[in-house]
Amino acid sequence: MQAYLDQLMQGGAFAGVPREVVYAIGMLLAAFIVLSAFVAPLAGVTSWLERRVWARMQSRVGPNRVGPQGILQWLADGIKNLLKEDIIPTAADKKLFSLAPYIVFMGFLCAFVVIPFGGHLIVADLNIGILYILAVTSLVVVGILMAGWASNNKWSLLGGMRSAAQIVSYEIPAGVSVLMIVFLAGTLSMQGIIKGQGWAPWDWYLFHNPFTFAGFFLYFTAALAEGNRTPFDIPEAESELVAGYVTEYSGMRFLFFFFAEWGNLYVIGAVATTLFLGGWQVPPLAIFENSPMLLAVAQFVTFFLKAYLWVFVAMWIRATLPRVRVDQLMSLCWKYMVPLSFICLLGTVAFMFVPANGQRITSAAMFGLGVAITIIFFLRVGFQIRQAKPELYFKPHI
Amino acid sequence: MGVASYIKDVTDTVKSVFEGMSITFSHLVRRPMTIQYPDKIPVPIQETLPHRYRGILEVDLDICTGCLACERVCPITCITIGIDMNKETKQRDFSHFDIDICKCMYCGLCSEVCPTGSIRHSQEFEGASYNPAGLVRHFAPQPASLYKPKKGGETDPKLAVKVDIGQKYLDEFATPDGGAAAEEK
Amino acid sequence: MEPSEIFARLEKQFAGKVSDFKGDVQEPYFSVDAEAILEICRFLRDDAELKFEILSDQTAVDWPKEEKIQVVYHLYSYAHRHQIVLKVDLSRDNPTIATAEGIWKVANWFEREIFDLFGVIFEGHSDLRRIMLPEDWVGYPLRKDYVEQEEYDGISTQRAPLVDKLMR
Amino acid sequence: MNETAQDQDTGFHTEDMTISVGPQHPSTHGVLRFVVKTDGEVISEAIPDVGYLHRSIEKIGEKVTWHGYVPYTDRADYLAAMFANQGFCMAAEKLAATPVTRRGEFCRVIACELNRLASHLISVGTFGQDIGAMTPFVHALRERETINNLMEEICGARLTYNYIRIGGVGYDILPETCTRISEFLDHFAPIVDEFNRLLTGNKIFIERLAGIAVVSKEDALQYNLVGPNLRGAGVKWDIRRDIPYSVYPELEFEIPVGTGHIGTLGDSFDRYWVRIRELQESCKIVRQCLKMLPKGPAISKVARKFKPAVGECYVRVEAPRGDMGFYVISDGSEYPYRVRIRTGSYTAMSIIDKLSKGIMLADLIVLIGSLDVDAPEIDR
Repeated sequence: MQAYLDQLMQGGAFAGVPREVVYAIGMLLAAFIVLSAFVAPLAGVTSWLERRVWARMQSRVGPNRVGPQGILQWLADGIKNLLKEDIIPTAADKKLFSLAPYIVFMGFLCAFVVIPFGGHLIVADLNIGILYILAVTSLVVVGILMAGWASNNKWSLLGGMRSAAQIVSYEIPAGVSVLMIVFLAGTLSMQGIIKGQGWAPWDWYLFHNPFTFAGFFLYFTAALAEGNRTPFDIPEAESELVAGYVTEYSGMRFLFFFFAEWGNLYVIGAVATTLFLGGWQVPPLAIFENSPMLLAVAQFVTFFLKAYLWVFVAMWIRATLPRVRVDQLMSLCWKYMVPLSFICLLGTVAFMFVPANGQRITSAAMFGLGVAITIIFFLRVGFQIRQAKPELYFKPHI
Repeated sequence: MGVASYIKDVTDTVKSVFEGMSITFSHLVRRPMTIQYPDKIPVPIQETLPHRYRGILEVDLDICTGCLACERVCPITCITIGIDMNKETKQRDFSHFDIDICKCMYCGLCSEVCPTGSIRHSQEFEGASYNPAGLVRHFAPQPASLYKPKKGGETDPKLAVKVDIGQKYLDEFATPDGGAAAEEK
Repeated sequence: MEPSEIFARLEKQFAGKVSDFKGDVQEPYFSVDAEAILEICRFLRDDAELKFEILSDQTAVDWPKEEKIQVVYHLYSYAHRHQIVLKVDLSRDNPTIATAEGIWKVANWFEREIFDLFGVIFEGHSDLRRIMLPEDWVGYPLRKDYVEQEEYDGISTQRAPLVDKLMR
Repeated sequence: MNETAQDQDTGFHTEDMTISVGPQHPSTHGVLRFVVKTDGEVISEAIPDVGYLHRSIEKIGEKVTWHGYVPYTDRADYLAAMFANQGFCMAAEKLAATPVTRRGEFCRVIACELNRLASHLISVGTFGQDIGAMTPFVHALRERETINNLMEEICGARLTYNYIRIGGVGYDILPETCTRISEFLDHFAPIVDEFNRLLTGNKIFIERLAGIAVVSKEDALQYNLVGPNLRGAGVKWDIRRDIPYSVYPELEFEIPVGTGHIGTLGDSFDRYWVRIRELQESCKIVRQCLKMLPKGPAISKVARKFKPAVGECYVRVEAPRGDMGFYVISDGSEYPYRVRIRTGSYTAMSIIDKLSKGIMLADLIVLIGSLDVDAPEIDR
């Protein structure tokens, strides 16, 4: 980004304008483009897709009226929310109340800075990239706590408190799982981590050894908890806390929280992809060699699909699982996930001393295990369909 | 907490989540149960309702004998019938026959007692209105004469059709045997 | 145990406090003196041969002609599978009776409902508030001579009929 | 204000928080309200506040005719209207010594058990939803919807049936409806298994339910819990078997009782599990009835001006929420003198105050769901 601006300025553009101003305006412009062209549609489409997927899993149809298959539903919802009255309760702390959604939003948006969409498609490849992500996503908790407190509502307060406890606790298993990969890759940079892996599944850190395999699921679970997703959606648990910390919000401010939640899902998927699933790595085909443009597109598509797969999994989990209780959430974290993640960390460290040949065999074996689990899963799906006797599916009058 | 129960907890969780997720995934490829309402079905929704469906009440005043059985049996008193003596024809006329759909609880008692099947539940169910008064159905907007059943069947072809419809309704809906007794004969 | 035997047993134990046994009806019942209701209930529950551990239902009936409100106890025993009905007559002007809450805890809510809808005062009840109706409601609706108040909190309790009055 | 020893240790001053749960709260099915005093998430007291749905059904009973009251009983518990119909009609028949035709009895049992299926489905479904599992809820409601369709075919209404009348049933069950019912049962049995695999077997679900809000046998008797709540506490008591009515003695079915195989005897899971097994038992009963359905009229001759003899009676039926008692007094006139409906949810609601002490806010939702309290039935 900076390099591109430098190039422009050398070419004589923006004569007489201070360099810093150009940078600032350039960054703002870039941020605006990223926000409006990528993040907003992404979060929106995710919200639509979640409703569709959810509906199908519940034998329903889901929103299918606005646009083809209802894909523009999110636009309609957004406009509706924009036009709604913006209510700030009289007894609320007005400044904090208005500020909270933006802090939550910022927390998730800042993560996009270091997400490597492709070999060169990254806003800034910080050398502490993954640490930066862990840091800025924790900002969300400040916003949620602020929302819960400022609403001056008991439900909101309970939701905010739950959220604080939850996010802070689950930072630990998530962080330890990340550390595992950092040890293997020897770098904190996102691009560095991706370059440490290969395009083929057996070169991914996911299948590097049994501990990273388990570590991946630990990371994903912890990330779900940090993202306030079912089964860990206790801060907004609608059947207990009405709507948790968003109880008093309405209109656009309300939307911002959910914007952040759905956008966050993609961040979770992207980080998981970067750390465990080989990121944007594509097979070294001949057609990519002469065409950097094609390569960039292929890398972007690969990364996007891999990341979106985990967004889908998160939706799917939400459709399946009940919610845990707040004390169970804590015991799950401290009694199960923290010890297990440390075991995985130690195991990974120990594994680094295994000779290269042994590592390769393990990778192949783990890849085989992964494939086997997938096959078993689909066999089980077939079993479920047969078991429910679709030929007896009861037809209503229509 | 022993190690065994610790491991069992973990494996139980993983297993049950796996099982649950396979079920929800299998629903992705199954047919959804819901239908698009109100469009996207081949026939009007009213035609898909079962015959006994108790929708909004309708009255065929041409075959109403004015026996007031429905008015008396209505537990919620939503039916009011007025019968006046017409001075010119020396016959009794309906002055009004109103049903307050607001109050009606669709219990079906009135259509069961009707001797001719004149008051009956239609298949209609969409009764939204902007004010309660709009939900009062006036079945006798102008005075109308009472129907007198003739011995040996109805001779007027127009009325005969209506009498048949009423009788059919009585046979299929209002008779408690639902036609089973007739079947036995 | 047959209802008549139960009555005979009670008559022996509490002479003069139980009366009017009716055995030839659907659910045999007898009357109990209002003062003795607690000890009789406790005896019915604790006696090994009777063992009425269940208060199936407790309600009241208003009899304005006889100038009384009758509190009715339906007792059942899961152990012996027999049932009995107790009736206590109270005056309509000042219906007061001791609470059975200490014997069957479920009586707490049953009695609240009776208090709410009939105005029977249960002495010693831990939480005698209205349960169905608002706290500031006037009157006891299930009494036969109850007339609904015309408005409540400025809202009319009547709705103008949309169709003309009946002409029977 | 609740000062604990801990307060004095730390010097912090803490107060209990009072929260009003309901009447508009997502998981107080219908309109219940609890005034909850909590210390953080832990409830120190939850005081139930009912009456938001009071429709004075008992008073209406004194103003309408015997026939005309039947549709009102539908509204006493609109999730299980058939049982209120049956209870009142049985009481009226008992007072007037009206016989019920045999086909009518079988039609009643078929309709009632289908209604029990529908009611239990909504109970276990919303229970799942309260705990956060949305999919089982929709699956349960999907099946309930088909039952509603069947009910529509049987009697023309989906919720407030007015099907059971004094002397029998209002409409005969047609042969094609019988076929559809048995088709539905074939379809339904594997769905219950799938529901169990999806929700009941789930570890999170079990953890949420096991050992929560334990009702001991003594408490269950003291508070007169009935139906699945009583059976969940380990008391084998079912009106259909122990005070038989209708044609239940001729039918074969099990009475599921809580076992405490997960957690403690009488906990939320036991109550839930009893309901799930009752689903299967009800299927069995309907299948038997469809086989045994005799020919003949569905209703006996009953006078339009129904005037039972002077007297009173108390009739119990086993509704989905337990023993539903009808205490009906007749003074020989066209109108009942007094109708008292004693419902299972009312007593179940009264125990919540006791059970809620010391549990967490999220468990209160589990408690309400597992007792299956139903606002219309409480308030009547």
